[in-house]
Amino acid sequence: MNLTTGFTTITFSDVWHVMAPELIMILAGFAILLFDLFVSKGTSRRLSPWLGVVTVIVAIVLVIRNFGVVAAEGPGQLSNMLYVLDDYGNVFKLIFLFGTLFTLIMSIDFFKKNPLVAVPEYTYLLLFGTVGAMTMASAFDLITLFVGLEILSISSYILVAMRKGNSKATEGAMKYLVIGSIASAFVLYGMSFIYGITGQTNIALGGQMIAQMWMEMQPVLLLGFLLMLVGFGVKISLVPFHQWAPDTYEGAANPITSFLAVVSKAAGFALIIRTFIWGFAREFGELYIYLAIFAALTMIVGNVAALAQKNIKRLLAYSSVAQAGYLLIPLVTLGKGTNEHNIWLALGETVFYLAGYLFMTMGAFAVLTAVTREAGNETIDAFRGLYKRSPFQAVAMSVFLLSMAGMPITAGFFGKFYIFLGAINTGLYWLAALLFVTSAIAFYYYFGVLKAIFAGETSEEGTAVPKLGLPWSLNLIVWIGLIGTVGLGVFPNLFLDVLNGLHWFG
Amino acid sequence: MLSVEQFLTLAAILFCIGLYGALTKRNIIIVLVSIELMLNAANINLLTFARFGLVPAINGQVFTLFAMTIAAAELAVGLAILIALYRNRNTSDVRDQDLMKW
Amino acid sequence: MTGNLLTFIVLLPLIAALIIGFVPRSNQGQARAVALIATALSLLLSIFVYAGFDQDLAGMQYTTHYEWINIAHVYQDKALTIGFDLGIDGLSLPFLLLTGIITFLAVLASKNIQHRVKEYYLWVMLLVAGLYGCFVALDLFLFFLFLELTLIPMYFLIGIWGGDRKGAVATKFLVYRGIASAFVLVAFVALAFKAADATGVISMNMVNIADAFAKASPDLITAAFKQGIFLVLLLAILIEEAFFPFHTWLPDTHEQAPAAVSMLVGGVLMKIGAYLLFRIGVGILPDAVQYFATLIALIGVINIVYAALIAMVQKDWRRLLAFSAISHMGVVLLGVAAMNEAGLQGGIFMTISSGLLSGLLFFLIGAIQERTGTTMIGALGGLSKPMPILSGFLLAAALGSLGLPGMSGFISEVLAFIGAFDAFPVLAAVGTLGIILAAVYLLWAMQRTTYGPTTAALEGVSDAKAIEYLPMIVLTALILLIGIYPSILGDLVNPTILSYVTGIGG
Amino acid sequence: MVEYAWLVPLFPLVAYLLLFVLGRRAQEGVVTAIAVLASLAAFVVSLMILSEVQANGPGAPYMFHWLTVGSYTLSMGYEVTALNAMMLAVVTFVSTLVFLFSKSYMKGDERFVVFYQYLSLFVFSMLGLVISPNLLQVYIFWELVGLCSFLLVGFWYYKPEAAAAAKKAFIVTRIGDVGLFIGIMLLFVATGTFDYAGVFQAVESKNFAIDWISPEAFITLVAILIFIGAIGKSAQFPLHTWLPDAMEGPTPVSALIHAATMVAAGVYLVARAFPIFAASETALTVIAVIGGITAIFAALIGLTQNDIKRVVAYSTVSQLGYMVMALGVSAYVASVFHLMTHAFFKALLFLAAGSVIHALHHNQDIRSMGGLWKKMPVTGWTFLIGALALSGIPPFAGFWSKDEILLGAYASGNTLLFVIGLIAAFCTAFYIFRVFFMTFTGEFRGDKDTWDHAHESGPVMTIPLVLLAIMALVSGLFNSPVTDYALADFLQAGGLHYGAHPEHVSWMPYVATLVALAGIGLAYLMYKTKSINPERLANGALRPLYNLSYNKFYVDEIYHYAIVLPVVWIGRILNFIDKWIVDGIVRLVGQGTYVGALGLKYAQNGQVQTYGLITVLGAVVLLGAAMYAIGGVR
Repeated sequence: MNLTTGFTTITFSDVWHVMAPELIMILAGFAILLFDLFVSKGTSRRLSPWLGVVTVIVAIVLVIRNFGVVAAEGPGQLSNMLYVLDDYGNVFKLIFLFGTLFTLIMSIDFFKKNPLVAVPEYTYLLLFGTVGAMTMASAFDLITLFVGLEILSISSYILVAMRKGNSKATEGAMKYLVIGSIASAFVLYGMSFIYGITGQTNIALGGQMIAQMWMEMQPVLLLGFLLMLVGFGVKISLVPFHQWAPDTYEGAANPITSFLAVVSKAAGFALIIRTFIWGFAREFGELYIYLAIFAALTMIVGNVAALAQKNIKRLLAYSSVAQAGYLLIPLVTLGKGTNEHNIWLALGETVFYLAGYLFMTMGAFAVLTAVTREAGNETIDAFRGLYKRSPFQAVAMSVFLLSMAGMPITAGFFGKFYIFLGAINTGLYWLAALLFVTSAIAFYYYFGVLKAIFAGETSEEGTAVPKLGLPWSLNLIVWIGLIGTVGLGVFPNLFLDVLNGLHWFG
Repeated sequence: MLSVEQFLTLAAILFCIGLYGALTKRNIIIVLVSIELMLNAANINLLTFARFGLVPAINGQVFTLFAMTIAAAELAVGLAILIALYRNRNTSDVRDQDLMKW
Repeated sequence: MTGNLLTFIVLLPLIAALIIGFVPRSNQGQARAVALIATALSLLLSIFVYAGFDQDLAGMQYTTHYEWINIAHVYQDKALTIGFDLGIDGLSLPFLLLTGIITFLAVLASKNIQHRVKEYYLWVMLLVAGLYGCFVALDLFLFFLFLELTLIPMYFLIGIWGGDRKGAVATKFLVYRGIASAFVLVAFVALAFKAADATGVISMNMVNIADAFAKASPDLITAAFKQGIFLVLLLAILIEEAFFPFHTWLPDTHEQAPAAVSMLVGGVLMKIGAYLLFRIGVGILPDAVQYFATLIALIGVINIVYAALIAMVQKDWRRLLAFSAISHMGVVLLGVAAMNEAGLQGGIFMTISSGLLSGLLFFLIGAIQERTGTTMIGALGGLSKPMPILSGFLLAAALGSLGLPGMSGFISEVLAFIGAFDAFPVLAAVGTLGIILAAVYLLWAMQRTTYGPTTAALEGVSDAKAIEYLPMIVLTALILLIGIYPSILGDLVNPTILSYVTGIGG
Repeated sequence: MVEYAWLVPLFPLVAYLLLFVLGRRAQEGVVTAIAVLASLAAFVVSLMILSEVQANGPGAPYMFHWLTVGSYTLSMGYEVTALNAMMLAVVTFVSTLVFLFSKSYMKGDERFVVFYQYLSLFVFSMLGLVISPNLLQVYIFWELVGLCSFLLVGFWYYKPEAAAAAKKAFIVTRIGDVGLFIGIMLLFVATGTFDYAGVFQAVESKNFAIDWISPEAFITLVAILIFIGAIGKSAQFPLHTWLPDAMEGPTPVSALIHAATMVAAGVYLVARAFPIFAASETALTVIAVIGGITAIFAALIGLTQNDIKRVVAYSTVSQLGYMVMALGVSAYVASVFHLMTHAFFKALLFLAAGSVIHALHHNQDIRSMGGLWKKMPVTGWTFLIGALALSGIPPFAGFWSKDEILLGAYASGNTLLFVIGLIAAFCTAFYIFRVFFMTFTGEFRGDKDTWDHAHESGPVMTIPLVLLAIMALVSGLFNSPVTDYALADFLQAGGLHYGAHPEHVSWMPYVATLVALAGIGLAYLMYKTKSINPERLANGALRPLYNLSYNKFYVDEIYHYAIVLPVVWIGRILNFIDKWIVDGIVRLVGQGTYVGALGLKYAQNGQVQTYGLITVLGAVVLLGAAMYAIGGVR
């Protein structure tokens, strides 16, 4: 069959087969939109988050079902590989969906405290954004990739701005929008060159063409690759394309910040890995060095920039920048050989780390929400004496921070260790060492927060300190985060074995 | 007959103008328009390649359609945010938007 | 059952930490009691292990093995297995006992901590667990976990209960040692992977790795590889063990940390580096140690003389003791560099001896500080009159530290220097300068403190309390015991050393 | 009895432990009784051993396993040779008497029991040193006696001078000890053993497991290193400075440790390890020269000192120089003989001086004494006997032993050494009688109150004096024609055939006696009859020499400026470097990183267009670098 010119008929069952979770999410999104039109404002406010939660849970179930489908029938595809169904997509989708689920649950508390927020819009934008992310994980064509990227991005811009009347939120959204759109332009521009040389928008076919044309058209292909890298780099906040992140993270509402940090970033990685592995696999031995430099730069600058940071959200933003550096390493290792095992290993590392990152980031933002709200500011000082006020939150926050810092028996540590093993495996000793050396530098600021939590005195000893409560929704997220972080850290095999059983690609 | 290079050069110039505008103009609307310019430069590229590329194919034109739609959506959202911004801060100057820094 | 003894030894402090976590904050006595009981039980179990230890065997005893983590495809499509492997041999048993004794006594000596008592003991218990773990872990991964586990509590113990520069010093400790950890991990994983080249199985069990390295042909594991890895390891050891030029964290730490924590640092924590040197350096990479012997010996001699000269002009007892410890540990390097029976045995003796002496000296200085409010040598004087007992023990400790025969320091120096004179006569001769200088600075400081006229301010200070006799007597007795009957330690380590030395020859 | 030689050090050890347990509550009488009885018991056992050795010859060493080092075994044990047996007897005898003497001397001191603890510990260590069969064990006890010396010199810890002196004693001797340490380490590395027997065997066969040096040179090196240990312990030039300062300790300590026993340990060690030295001509020469220098050097300093104990201390240094010189000229027996006689008469002199000091309330300056003969006849008589013995006036002990040494020096053919010996003998006679005359004759020059209270010491103090005086009188006869040189035969029974009694030179006794008498005579003229005014001499033509002698040839000052200060300055400089450069780099990296962090923080200026610019710049640099890397756009 001629993939470029042939026409195929697509039935709904085919579509359902491949993209059931996405469809459910889209339909539910529109349903909430309509629902909002027909019911009273109060009901809509109350019910739409729950509708969202239910939708996401259903989508999760469907994704899990898709694992079975892939296992039984092999990977599926839609419309000349415009969209594929494989475990690579599934596993990323799970991360997105759980991220969205946790975001939604956290948002319930956020809605309560912020009556001005348009809850239904918020909810369906979140769902749409997630659909965009899911598209990025499953798309197999530059067009679908770009569409997915933009769905996520545009939804995110609005979500950041959703805190009505909050100047910081709109400013953050504006910054995100400007930089994000420029990045989109870079991506599109880069894609145009790739397309121009290969004549393909399909990644796999494009990859074949690239391999053929590489010798001849290297500068243009490289130009396309690098332009795309810059654009993607903005989305996953690689240094020096990261500067929007602290401002946007600070401006956005806490649930949205965690959504950006987790879902948006994970989606970016899904996209990058899919594109680069399929599109540039054969040339990766030459290209990986650029990624390696970005990884190193991101780890160093991300961690160093956080040192002087006193605002906890900005600090976490820098931390998440640094995490992007760590996460890039598995992809870099593929430059030293793209055999199947290496790819599987690299994907396993990325997904494991992202899973751990999901739990620790969500948990940290849940605690942060409660603490900063009570303190009325977002500086580290808000955490002073937290251990006295709420030992549970203090301990939970410590676990999350330690996990981010890469201290043992946490998911963050094992994730790093796993990435580290991959780097050593391919002989990238320097990058492996840098991974843990920059982590050691990061101790400085993570432990700075920890010290505030444990060492800080809010008041004279002996006087009663007001206890700090935790709304049930945040509490739930903290517990999930805690269990996930420690569980993945202590029994990584629970997840590793799952990852090892996957049929990543066709 | 116009050659590929000329189209590509035009696109590159447009891209650079857009970039320059996005990075220097004070008014957010102009910034948004400049970004549109960048996206359109990419669109020109896509179309050029769809017509004159090494392997001419229809995909490029399809891609352009999608890109245009997306650009429009982006601009719309951008304007919406601008309005919110203006309500909050009473200004549409990009350089005034530095509540968050350091 | 006996196999699990080591597990209990490590778990007890952790359980204690957990219990302390639930003790009401107001009840400080309970926290202390729990800590005391836990360390006492661990100590008893350690003694029990010692009693049941077969001193004629060179291999591991009391081994415990649980499968823990299995990471597939990690290296050349082979799976890495990480086990919860504990075990002990003649090399680690002295360290285990040292840990048991010092930790128990340090908890005992923490009586004067009046501030945030519960948290103090909680951190101490975590630290103790980490210290124990380092010496009984057979799996390198596990070892690394315990090594990292020591960082967190130390940060807080310095950062909350420390002196006037506690914040900066705690951070310095944390980041410095964190970076060392990164190198440790690089070396460990590289070792494990390389061993897998030889055996086909990736294991992080140090016994397996040592076997693989001993048996593998030189083509498979090249000398250059061993040397490279050893250099990485050496760098880590130099930091962990506070050797010039990476020593500067130690004086600061001793200066700022509370006395009991200084006991733990000087007595046990900084000995982990020496343990690494023996266990991994000599045990797995003897060729590399041999190759770099001159370098190691040179570093050793530089440390002996440099630290001694600096100790001579210190004004603060705690800094003086820190430099004194550095100088003493230089002897360890000298002994190890000799790579012969006497040198290695001397190195181990010196490590243990230095641990006991540091423990005793820091205890005494802590006791003096508690009474006089200062550790500045110039501010003290004539303490023999108001506190003859403490002064007597200080004299004994100083004498032991300067290598007086009949005490542990002497036999350590003799053995290490026998080894060193065999291999490096000239360097060893220079190293003996340390023996003279030790007398100079220790006697000077001791005399300034206890001799001379008693100043009016110090007239009324009280002598040792009943509870303080135990640490002083136990430590002094052990120092004397090793000095007078060194076989008690020598017979333990001899089989292991013989196996190492025959490994060098073969 | 020889196999029970371990009993000898055991008694004082038990005494030490008992006193330690008793603590400060113990009564002085009980304390003294324990210590004296233990020492006495040791003395009795020593005598029995001595007689047995004399009858049956020395016994074999008794060894037990101490520590296994890989494939080596380190042993500890004990051994009785003729030399050991003699030393045991001398040490226990002197210590018993000193213990007794101290009861009165230290009466009322609040740390009375501590004093006896330390003394007992010292005696234990000294005896352990004597019966050690190997060099490691010697070193162990060698350091322990050093420790006891440190503790006892600094016994009055609240006196800053005492503390300083104690520290100086320990550190200066430790410099020598390190030489010894290196020596025995090298010996072990080369021979695989610390045992005297094994080492001697290896030295004889010149069979060493060392390849970086020839066997001959190795023996010389090791011999000199061991001798450096002896230099420190026996206060030989240039490490002699600690001994005079050590007089800050209680006088019984000076008598026992810094005259009779410990300081002789250096001589004893060289004698004990003599086969090593005998194998190296160079080493012997070094020893002889050092001994000669010390003998004359200390004697010259002794001429002008005013502190009664210091004069006696310098005389000790000088006499030790004699012994060392004797060893250097292979006059082994003479050296050991002098060691023994010196132990008696020097202990006597110190105790007598102590008696004087005790009577004068711890005044030690001879310029404020005088005429004490009337008040303290027993002390006076015994001091006189000691002085005569020291001066070498027949038939006192010193005469016989010094005569032997001079004979040995003469026989060695080294005239310079012989002359030095004679000059030193003259000086010795002069300064000790200077002290005698200034202390016991003439008018009392101190304040009247002191004079009124001065009185003869009680029997606890005088009995030891008398017993020692008797020994100072008769001990010379042990190796004289009267006993047919019994000591020489005894010492050589163990198979050591060094320095057999040298051939007699008929004029030697006369010359020696004359020189000594001349010294006494000069002292008599200057300080008794005052026919020669010493002050005019000191302030006149001889002033520079006087100053030199009075200021101990400025050795302390030279050391202070040439060694102590430079080392301290090196320490300070290194400390500075450590703080500002080594740690400075660490902090610079840390703070540099933080500055970098601040830079990155302020680069975050809130302007979205700046962010965009940086992004674009990054992209441009990236593209540029990439294009450069692939060789430019074609």
